[in-house]
Amino acid sequence: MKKKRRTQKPERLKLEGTTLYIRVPGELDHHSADEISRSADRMLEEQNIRRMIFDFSDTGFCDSSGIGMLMGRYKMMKALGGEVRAVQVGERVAKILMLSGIMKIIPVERAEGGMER
Amino acid sequence: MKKKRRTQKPERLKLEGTTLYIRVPGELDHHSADEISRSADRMLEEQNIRRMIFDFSDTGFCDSSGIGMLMGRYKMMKALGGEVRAVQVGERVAKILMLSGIMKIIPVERAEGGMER
Amino acid sequence: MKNRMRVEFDSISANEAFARVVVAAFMAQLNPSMEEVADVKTAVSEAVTNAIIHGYQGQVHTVEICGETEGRRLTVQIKDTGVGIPDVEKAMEPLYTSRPEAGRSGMGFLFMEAFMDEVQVESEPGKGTCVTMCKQIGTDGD
Amino acid sequence: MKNRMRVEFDSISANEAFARVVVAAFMAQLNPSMEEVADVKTAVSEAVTNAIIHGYQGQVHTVEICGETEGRRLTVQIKDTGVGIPDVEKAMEPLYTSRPEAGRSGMGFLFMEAFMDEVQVESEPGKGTCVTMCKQIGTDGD
Ligand SMILES: Nc1ncnc2c1ncn2[C@@H]1O[C@H](COP(=O)(O)OP(=O)(O)O)[C@@H](O)[C@H]1O
Ligand SMILES: Nc1ncnc2c1ncn2[C@@H]1O[C@H](COP(=O)(O)OP(=O)(O)O)[C@@H](O)[C@H]1O
Repeated sequence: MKKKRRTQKPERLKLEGTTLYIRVPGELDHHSADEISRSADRMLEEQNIRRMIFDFSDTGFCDSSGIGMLMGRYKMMKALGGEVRAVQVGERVAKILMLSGIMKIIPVERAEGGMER
Repeated sequence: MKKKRRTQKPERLKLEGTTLYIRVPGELDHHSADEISRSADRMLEEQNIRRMIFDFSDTGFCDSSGIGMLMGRYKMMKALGGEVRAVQVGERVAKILMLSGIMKIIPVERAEGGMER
Repeated sequence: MKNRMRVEFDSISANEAFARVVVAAFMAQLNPSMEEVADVKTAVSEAVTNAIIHGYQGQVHTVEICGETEGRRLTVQIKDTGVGIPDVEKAMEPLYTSRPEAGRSGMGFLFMEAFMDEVQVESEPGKGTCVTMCKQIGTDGD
Repeated sequence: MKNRMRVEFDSISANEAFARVVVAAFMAQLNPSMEEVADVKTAVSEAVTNAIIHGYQGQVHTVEICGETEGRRLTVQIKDTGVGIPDVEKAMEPLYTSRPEAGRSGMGFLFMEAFMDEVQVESEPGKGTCVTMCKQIGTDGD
């Protein structure tokens, strides 16, 4: 009688060479930002990582905890001589990133194409 | 700065000859069932109506208030020698109609085609 | 996981949809199937509608919902401080309604029992009614 | 239309999403634009996160949200009974955070003020904090 349609949790982190791809979840708040920060930082300790690319394809919600997460990873990567980048950023997240001023230090690529700094 | 994307309330009632078509909203509960009953009954007083067809195309939620609404309209139409019918019924609404036993007295056409009584 | 919430709102029919969304959002942490969510929403809708129509008879007072999860078990309580039910056993009989003239079908409790694992009703005339419902979410193992 | 609700829940981070959905569902009756909903959700998320992280410092207590609509005006209050804020003016300065080590950006109040028409903070050390926010919904006439 019961049909289950539970969604599988997608793999959030993917390492390709020295680039770590991070697929940001649908809602980036304190709860999910903490989860992502923890797993990204663990990777950073264990692997030789030069670039972190945050993919916002799925993300429709973001608050200041998301900004904190990006800022934190930016500082770490900068200390290591590496870089951080946000890609596939939709309208709502772009509004938040813009407001925070983070676009001045982290390259942001919009989902519709085009790039803002 | 602000973009509005408010949805227009669709026309719920349409009279064609002596047939009244009623487009049931997305959620059929006590709140919306009362609204529909009131406007259907007003039509019934003012017009010569022989058939009421409830179109469930949009409806993903229905509770016992929806059953009460259908039963009430069925009784009125029967007294007038007319009929009531439910069409475009999706899986969830079908489950509710089935459980209520109303399919024994009102013809119900499923959205996927096919008919149950 | 253990979690709790409590919500209070005015007993107006427009809040029936609000109540359903709140409970659906609360149970989301149990990762329920779409069907489980729909079942719980239906049961909650029935109990909240009863509080508004029967408990408060259309007057605006407060409806309260308490939710609790423990492991995969969801418990939802719907409370009103309205007229109460003189004979709970009779009220719970399928098709019994005290207000047939208002287009009620008498299937509210039937639906609550069909969609939840347990339904318990406490009521005292003049004091109010509390409906407690439980459901195990995701019982097929995942 | 006038309407009210009040919700209480445990101060665990998984409930931040719950709080956003509750407020979004409550304001739905004002027929808001998607952007208005997103703005309010962001502001609520900031205040609830602050109650959990700063107010209760990770301990599990109760966060309370009161919502009220009157005409097209939405008022939301987020309350905790946690440590309180010694200097509200300083706390509200953009980029100020008492917990930079925890990855906080100090932009919570900035976002609340950007997305709501009014933000008011009442706080007493040792007693707790209440953030009251208002927003006119659908101000462009429809
Ligand atoms: N919260 C309540 N307060 C007072 N009476 C209630 C309440 N809930 C249910 N009842 C009584 O129980 C009866 C049966 O309820 P139900 O099965 O939901 O059918 P219906 O709502 O269609 O009447 C109601 O008609 C009413 O008399
Ligand atoms: N509910 C609260 N209880 C106690 N302190 C708070 C609360 N909300 C905010 N604060 C204080 O105000 C500061 C600024 O808050 P905010 O602008 O949201 O930035 P952030 O949360 O990133 O620190 C916090 O760092 C904290 O010291």
